[in-house]
Amino acid sequence: MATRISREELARRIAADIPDGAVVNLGIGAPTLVADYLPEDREIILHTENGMLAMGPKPAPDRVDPDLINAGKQPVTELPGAAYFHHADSFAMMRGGHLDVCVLGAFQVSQSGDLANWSTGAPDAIPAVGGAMDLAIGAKAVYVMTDLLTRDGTAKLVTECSYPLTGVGCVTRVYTDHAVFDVTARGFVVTELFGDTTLAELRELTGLELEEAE
Amino acid sequence: MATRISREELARRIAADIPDGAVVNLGIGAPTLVADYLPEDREIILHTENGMLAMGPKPAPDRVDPDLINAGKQPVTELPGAAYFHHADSFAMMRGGHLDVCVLGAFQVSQSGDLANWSTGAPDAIPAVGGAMDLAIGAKAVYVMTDLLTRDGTAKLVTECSYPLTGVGCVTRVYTDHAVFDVTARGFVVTELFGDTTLAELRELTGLELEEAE
Amino acid sequence: MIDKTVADIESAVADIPDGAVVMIGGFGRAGQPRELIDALIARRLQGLTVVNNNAGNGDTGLAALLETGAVRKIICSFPRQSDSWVFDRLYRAGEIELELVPQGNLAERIRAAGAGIGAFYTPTGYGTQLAEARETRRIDGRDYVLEYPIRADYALVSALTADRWGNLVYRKTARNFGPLMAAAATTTIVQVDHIVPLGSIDPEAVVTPGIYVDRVVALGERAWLRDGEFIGGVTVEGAPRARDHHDARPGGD
Amino acid sequence: MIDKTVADIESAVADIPDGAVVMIGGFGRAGQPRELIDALIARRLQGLTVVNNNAGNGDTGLAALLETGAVRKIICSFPRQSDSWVFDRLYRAGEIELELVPQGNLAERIRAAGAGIGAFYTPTGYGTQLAEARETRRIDGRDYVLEYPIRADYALVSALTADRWGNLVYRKTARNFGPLMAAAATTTIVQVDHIVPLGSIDPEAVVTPGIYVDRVVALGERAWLRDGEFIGGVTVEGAPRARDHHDARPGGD
Repeated sequence: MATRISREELARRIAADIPDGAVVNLGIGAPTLVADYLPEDREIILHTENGMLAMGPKPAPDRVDPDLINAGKQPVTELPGAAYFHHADSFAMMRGGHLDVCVLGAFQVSQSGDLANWSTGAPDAIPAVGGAMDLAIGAKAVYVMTDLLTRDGTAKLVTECSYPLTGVGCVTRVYTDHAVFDVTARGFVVTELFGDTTLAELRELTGLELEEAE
Repeated sequence: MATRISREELARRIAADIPDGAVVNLGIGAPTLVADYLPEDREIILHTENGMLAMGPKPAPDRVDPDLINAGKQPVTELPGAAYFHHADSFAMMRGGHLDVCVLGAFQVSQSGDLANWSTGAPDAIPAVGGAMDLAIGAKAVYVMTDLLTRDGTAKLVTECSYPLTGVGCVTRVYTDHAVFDVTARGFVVTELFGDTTLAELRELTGLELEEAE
Repeated sequence: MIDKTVADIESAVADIPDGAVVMIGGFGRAGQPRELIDALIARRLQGLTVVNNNAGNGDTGLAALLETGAVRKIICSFPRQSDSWVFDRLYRAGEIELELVPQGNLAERIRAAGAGIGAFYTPTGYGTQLAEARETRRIDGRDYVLEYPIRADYALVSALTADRWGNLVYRKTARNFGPLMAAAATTTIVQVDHIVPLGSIDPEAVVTPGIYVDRVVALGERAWLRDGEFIGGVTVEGAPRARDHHDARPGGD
Repeated sequence: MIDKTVADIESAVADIPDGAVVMIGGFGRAGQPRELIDALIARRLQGLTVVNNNAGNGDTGLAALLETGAVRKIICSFPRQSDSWVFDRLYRAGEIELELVPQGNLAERIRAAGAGIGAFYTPTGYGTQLAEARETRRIDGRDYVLEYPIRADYALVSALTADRWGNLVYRKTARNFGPLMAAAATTTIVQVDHIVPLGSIDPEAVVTPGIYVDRVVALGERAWLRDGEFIGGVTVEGAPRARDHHDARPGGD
């Protein structure tokens, strides 16, 4: 089995790709880890879809402010240069293509860049979508952060999503614990292999005809 | 010829119909006169479509502020309780039906409440519409302030407008120098006659089957 | 004279009838009109349609309203949460109807209602289950879904400060849906910490102009503020914080 | 580090090419980016499309830009004014194309461009000449016209204050189209009185977040302000006011 990298290492890897000056939305869950690894020499502005730019880290326990939370409803802080706005303005910012990067989790990503991350389609599940569909179609670059495989070993990179879609053809790049994949007109292109992972292994794990970056 | 009332008297008459607490937009031209006659015991909030509520009267000459103007691009002042907003918010306020009253001038008003006030349709005229169409369809009550007749004696109240329309079926009431007319499902209903004007005279001047209010 | 001040929270909601469509502001605890919701619960209404981002958390606020059986239908983007057990039970029992809307479309549909927009084409949700029954259109090479306004009879909103005209300012991310819902409802009822004299709110900083507000009720400063300054000492839910070891000081209370 | 400050106004507009679509903020003198327009004039460009509420007044600003023949087409709501003689002449000579848009639809179309809305149904203009070639639809008993976004390559905006991230506050009715155009253009260039240190602008009062702004250039305080306070003494066009008899005081200057 190929060497995998930890979730923290993956967060650091993604953070390294976010350029100075970028405006970024980090989705709920694992993607929020990316905030901890943003290079200190870069000024990166975090957006939270509940209405804020320049969100800062979580506060000290005695400085929790119920009026200052992120999209995951966790307490956060305000950095110099912050701005507040209402939900319509916040989602206009997303939908209008003004965010540079968003990082999202995924159940599945298809080779044409379709994303499924909001519902497993289980008949008894209670649905909930939040801002996932807006994030998926809104940012200039949509990065997915995910394990390559589910717990039962099924690949999350697929020919076509079987789970309900979040967005069509919207994913730019997929960062997994095994490798980094760009979504291109020719399908997934492997741009980086972690540890001793090989292209052949990835092909076997996913069953996809993966190309290697030139 | 029937007794007419002056433009100032007409402005006073319209002002008397604006209730305490109303939010009002006064169109460019004669309607701005209404502001001078608003009853002092009523709190009436003036909206200007270039982005302000609680617009005050014109400033002293040495207090003219180029950043504080009305829709006619004249200097105005700010009253306590004022708010500023951008053009999309301002016209959303109008289009969304949040203004209580607007007062507009007219070239023609039809018996079904169509308004023509932005263009005479002359082939060599340079067109300009501004916010007239938004005001016409936006306010809860649309009052027209106009002379009953043009300078050449043609009635401005008509069966059907011959000039290009500003809005369809949008006028609530027409205040003229001869009489006040409500626009109803049965056409114009005369609710008030000024001076010694008679209904018969109005019928003759307009050529319309005017009803009298019960 | 215009005075939208209402003396007490009960009278603020006294006329909401059975079957009303009620927008409730807030995202998490931030901007949630907790006291207005409690007053609404006390009305023991039936058949309400509620518009909110979520479908209630824990056993308070919107969840408590659902628990009373007052709500026939909820329009929201994110009902399922770790502590949405009240909604979960009602939904599984078929006792509440759900209209699930992507969060940005929810916000824009509420905005459209206030702004007099009849419908709009949005890219959000195109090609997904949530757009299945909807019209679509390709415009300039991009695919869009047609969405319609969401209007309400009443909006319950929480803001920081109001004046007697109903001009409002909010505080930080508590702004969220308040300005949108205030414009989309026939009657907008707002709870605030303080009502200040007319002219005290900077006209450049008014977020919701009073034209959108019908009633304001002042409830006093919330626990995490003192004289308008943030003092902390509460949980993210606004409850007094249980002290941990780091806070224990000799002689401290 | 993010620093959108541009040292001089000439470099701020140096890359605008022939044929660009340029939004220009302002309604009357208020919010008009006069110095940016002058810098644009100095570029001697050709074939521009300009989006503004008007089509120029007198012989300065936008009118002066038109006079140079740089503008192929103008999209606006109110071209004809008592002092729009430059536009009037060009229009009558067939030297400039006009797209006339009702003012609210102009604002909403610009807003739609920034907000990623593909098109929207507006009641404004229904049944009029200005909607003649457009799709219509009856929704809930009301008639609407379908309108599309207006996007631009560049926006020239005037605000009061910026920080190095491009967060902006405006002053009074000078706000008008600025926030909308900033969001609707690929590149937004802003002139301000002052650039203040990051963190100096109240986050509750930011009107245009820096995400919409690419360049800011500080020009110093305008004549009617001193240290941020209004001092008057100018005409509505911002020119020094000619003194009249009432101002004459013994010994006054």
